[in-house]
Amino acid sequence: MDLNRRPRLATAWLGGCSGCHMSFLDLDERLIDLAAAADICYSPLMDIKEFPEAVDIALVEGAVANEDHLRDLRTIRARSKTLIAFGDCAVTGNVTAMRNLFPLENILEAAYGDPAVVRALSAPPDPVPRLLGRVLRLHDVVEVDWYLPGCPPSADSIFEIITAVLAGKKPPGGRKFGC
Amino acid sequence: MIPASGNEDERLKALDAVMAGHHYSGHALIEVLHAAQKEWGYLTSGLMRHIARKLRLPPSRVLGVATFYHLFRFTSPAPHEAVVCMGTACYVQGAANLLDSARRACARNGWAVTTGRCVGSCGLAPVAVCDGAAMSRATPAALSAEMERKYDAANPGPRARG
Amino acid sequence: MTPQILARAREAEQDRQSRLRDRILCCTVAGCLSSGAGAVRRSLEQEVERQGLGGAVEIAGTGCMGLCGDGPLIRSSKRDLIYSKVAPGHAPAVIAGAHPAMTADHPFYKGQRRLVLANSGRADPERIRDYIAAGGYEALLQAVTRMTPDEIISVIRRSGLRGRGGAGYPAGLKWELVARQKSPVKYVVCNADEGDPGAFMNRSVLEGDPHRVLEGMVIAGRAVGAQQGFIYARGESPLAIERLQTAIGQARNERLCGERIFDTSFNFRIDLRIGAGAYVCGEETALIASIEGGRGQPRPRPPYPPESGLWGAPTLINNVETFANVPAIVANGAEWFSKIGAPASPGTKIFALAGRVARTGLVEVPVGTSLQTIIEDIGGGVPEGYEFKAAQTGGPAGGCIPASALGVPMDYDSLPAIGTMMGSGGLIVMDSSTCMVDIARFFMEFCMEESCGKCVPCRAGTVQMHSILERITRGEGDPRDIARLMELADLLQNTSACGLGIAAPNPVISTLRYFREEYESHIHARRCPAARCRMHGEAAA
Amino acid sequence: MSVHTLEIDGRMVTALEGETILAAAEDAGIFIPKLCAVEGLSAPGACRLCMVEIAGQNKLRAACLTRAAEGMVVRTETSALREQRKLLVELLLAEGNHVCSVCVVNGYCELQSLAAALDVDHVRFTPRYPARTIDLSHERFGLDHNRCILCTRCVRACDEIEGAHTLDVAGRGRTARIITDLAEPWGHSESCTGCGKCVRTCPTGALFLKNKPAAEMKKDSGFIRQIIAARREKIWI
Repeated sequence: MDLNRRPRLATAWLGGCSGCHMSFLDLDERLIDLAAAADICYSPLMDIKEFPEAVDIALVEGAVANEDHLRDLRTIRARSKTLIAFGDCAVTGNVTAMRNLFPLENILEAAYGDPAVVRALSAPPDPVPRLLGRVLRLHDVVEVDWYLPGCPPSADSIFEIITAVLAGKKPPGGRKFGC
Repeated sequence: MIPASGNEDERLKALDAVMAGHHYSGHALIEVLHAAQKEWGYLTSGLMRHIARKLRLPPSRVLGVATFYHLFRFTSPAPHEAVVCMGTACYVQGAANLLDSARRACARNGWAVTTGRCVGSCGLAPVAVCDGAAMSRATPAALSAEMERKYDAANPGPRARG
Repeated sequence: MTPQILARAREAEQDRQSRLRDRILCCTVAGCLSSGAGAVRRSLEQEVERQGLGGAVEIAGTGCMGLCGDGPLIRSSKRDLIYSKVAPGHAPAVIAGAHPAMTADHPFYKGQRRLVLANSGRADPERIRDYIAAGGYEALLQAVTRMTPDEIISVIRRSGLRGRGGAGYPAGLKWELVARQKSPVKYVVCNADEGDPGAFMNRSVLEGDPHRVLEGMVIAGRAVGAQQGFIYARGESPLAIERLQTAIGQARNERLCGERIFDTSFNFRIDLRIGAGAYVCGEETALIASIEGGRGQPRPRPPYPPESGLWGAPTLINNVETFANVPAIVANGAEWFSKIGAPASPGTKIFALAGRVARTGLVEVPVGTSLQTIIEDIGGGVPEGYEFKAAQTGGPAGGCIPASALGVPMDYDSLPAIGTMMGSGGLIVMDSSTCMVDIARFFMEFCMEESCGKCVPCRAGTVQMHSILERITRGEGDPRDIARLMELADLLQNTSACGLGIAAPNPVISTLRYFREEYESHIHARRCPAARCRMHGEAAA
Repeated sequence: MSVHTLEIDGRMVTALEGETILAAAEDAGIFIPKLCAVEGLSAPGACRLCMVEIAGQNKLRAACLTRAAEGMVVRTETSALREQRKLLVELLLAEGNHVCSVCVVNGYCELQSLAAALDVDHVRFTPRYPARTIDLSHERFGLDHNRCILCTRCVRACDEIEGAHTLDVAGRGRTARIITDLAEPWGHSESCTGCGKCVRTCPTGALFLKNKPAAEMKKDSGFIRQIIAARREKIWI
């Protein structure tokens, strides 16, 4: 890590419920410590459109469910030194991937009940992203450096993994799937 | 395979004779299932319940055993059956293409296409068995033609070609 | 049956056959039957009748003469000639001896030594008299009336016979283990569940010479002190089952099995058990579970079957070819047998030679014959325009032998040293048109379908290995896939509960050892060197 | 009854004649991972998690099936064994449809806690997403095949303890599944006594009590030991 600048931390949100980010906010007063130790340069909680370059640590919540996620995840990977799969959806697919048990068309039909909508969604108009046939985990698409399971991961475990990676150490193990 | 003829009572009698021959021992379950399938062509829940009672076995055990083995079937057999041998020798000689074409052909005319493990004719690979008759050094075209021919022979009269 | 009656029956049948002008034997085994041997036999019978040769020329069935690829095969006993590719229209010429024929110095037969298949092509498997005329049941007579159980076991031990089922465990040791058990009830089981796809050795022996197997089993029963034998046959081989049923009935009628064999107090009953399609039942504890009427799931070992097998009783399990070797060993002695083949694995081995080779069929050679001799001299090499790539032995549990190892002697020790195994005798030749990754995928699919599902590494591990291999052959492989395959291979070998799971990774390990570049080409260049695999995005061939 | 002394992970441990390595280790407070073995039921040796190294033997042995012997030196925890166990757990997680966050036994699941104990924080293999069914026909119990790992504890408890043999395994390999009677809906079962032993001994959320909140879905196979003690040794409390 470049010692001349504060490490840059980003969090991103793909196909998930944002519960992991809520848990992130549960860091409460530790957020202040974190802001001191790292420059939180991008997050869905902030008003920045583009994922920045030269990120040191990226926490990515959610699974890869559509073409936007696919593109965004590849960008995040290219621009981040360390990528952490943040929470069960990112790590296992979790609830987001439960639709993999059924063909996509059946899911859409059940959701919208209108064949016209289902047809439209197979080649949706801009800016609606096309859904992938199958929901993917982050590591199905890109190289992932660390995994933080949990639905959501506890604030403690989030703090621990960030501080460990910032310190260049191996994060603690023994984390559970689920809650 | 067409189930043996005869009425229900006669079949049951034949099955009971097989069970009696094995002294109604649970050890004979597989033999008894073979005998039942020979009589009826496939195994129904009713048959398996009957066997379970007679051999004094839990029903779940009877179904557990029956479903463990490939040869037992639980639905009535299709009128025509083609088996493409998927033994190594046949595979190396192109059985996968044979299977593809048989599956396409079967979509057109009531055949059930299954795969077999090795019919003992590796020297004549690839082999397919149509309604019990083996075809050696089979080609996709020859197999589809044979399936059409057998279908037409069994279903005389005009029909729409698919 | 008494010793005198056996001798008289033998002489009478030999005499009868010698007085015939000719005895024409038609192959009645699966291979030739599928190329029309049934119709040929009927036309020969009609021709004999038409020419009024009823008492002079006899048409009979016989076992496999080997060259299945050139079937139907017919043999004239008097002329000692084999006719190949015979059609029904050839009947008059065959009877007249005017049909073109092969002789014993045909390259296919030259390198062979037919002990187990001695009667195949010479005797009718459906007639016990034929077997007796060929000296059958003489060994049993000796074993029952002139030898003690210890003496029989000593002969088998000294002969060096190794189990022909795959691993080559010394038969004598196994027999001794069972004989030593103090138990009033013991069993002898013949494992005829030949499930290896691409192997039909056992099936041909059962279809072509069933009495040889029965005789071997009864001798084993006498040696180990068992009164009951079971043959576990494949439900998929109806002809073998039919022949066995006929043979058992005949032997029982002649008091060669059943009660008071040769008028002694020795009883040995043989029953047939018919499998219902499960490769895993070739594993001996699974086979036991299946004979007992259960799901064919392997049981934990120890205890091993010689101590606790069928219904907890000591049980001797050997395969068809092992039992088929026994009568000749007992009749001719251990020394005679131990001089055939390789010193550490004497005798012969039957291979089902198939795949990309000119002459395909059943081949019996002295153990230790080189692979090259089998493929090139006996088999006539790979088809023109192609290049030998590998031979696969041992089926889904085995591995491949690359061109650089063509000189390997086919025996129980040399093959494991190069990463494969003898197996039950499947020998598939592959050439430049065969993709080795696809072959690995093919065998993994087989193991996945045949896994009993009890233990996790085999049930779930084969699924994952198969999915990785499938991905590679689709051209969607990941650079980490080879490492993942090896990691899973290691897991299956170390933790699977039975031989199926332990051996399932073998074809992958073996093809990775010799043909790693084919995997790499699929993964990195998205190209199948054999042009076999349909790569992602490529148009259908 | 004779007693053997053996060494497990460097500790001297005693075992009764006939006792398995697994039982001897557990008596001594040494935890060997397992999902199929339950004290009091026959051991199928199915999950292969309890494989251990025994000095002088070149093959690994399942601790649940191997009898402890005098002088045996056993290692239950080496890095190689740990890696194997992780792989086995990953295989199980990829095989079924295990979604902890929506599972009734979330927090009490043996597979979930074993994954955490072994540091399985992700699964490298491709999830299979098999199409499996849920049987809710029984008035009190549910059977969710998506979460079943085929440990067969339920089958053995039903047969060996309750004696009903309602449950068994049908099919084989990847299509193997738990059935009730002739694979009819559980609620129609003629042989089921409704005792619930299967549910209590199930290590995952495959068998569960209906209309119970997740927080009360705690399971415990200890009752089997209790029943055995009562039956064989007439010890009730």
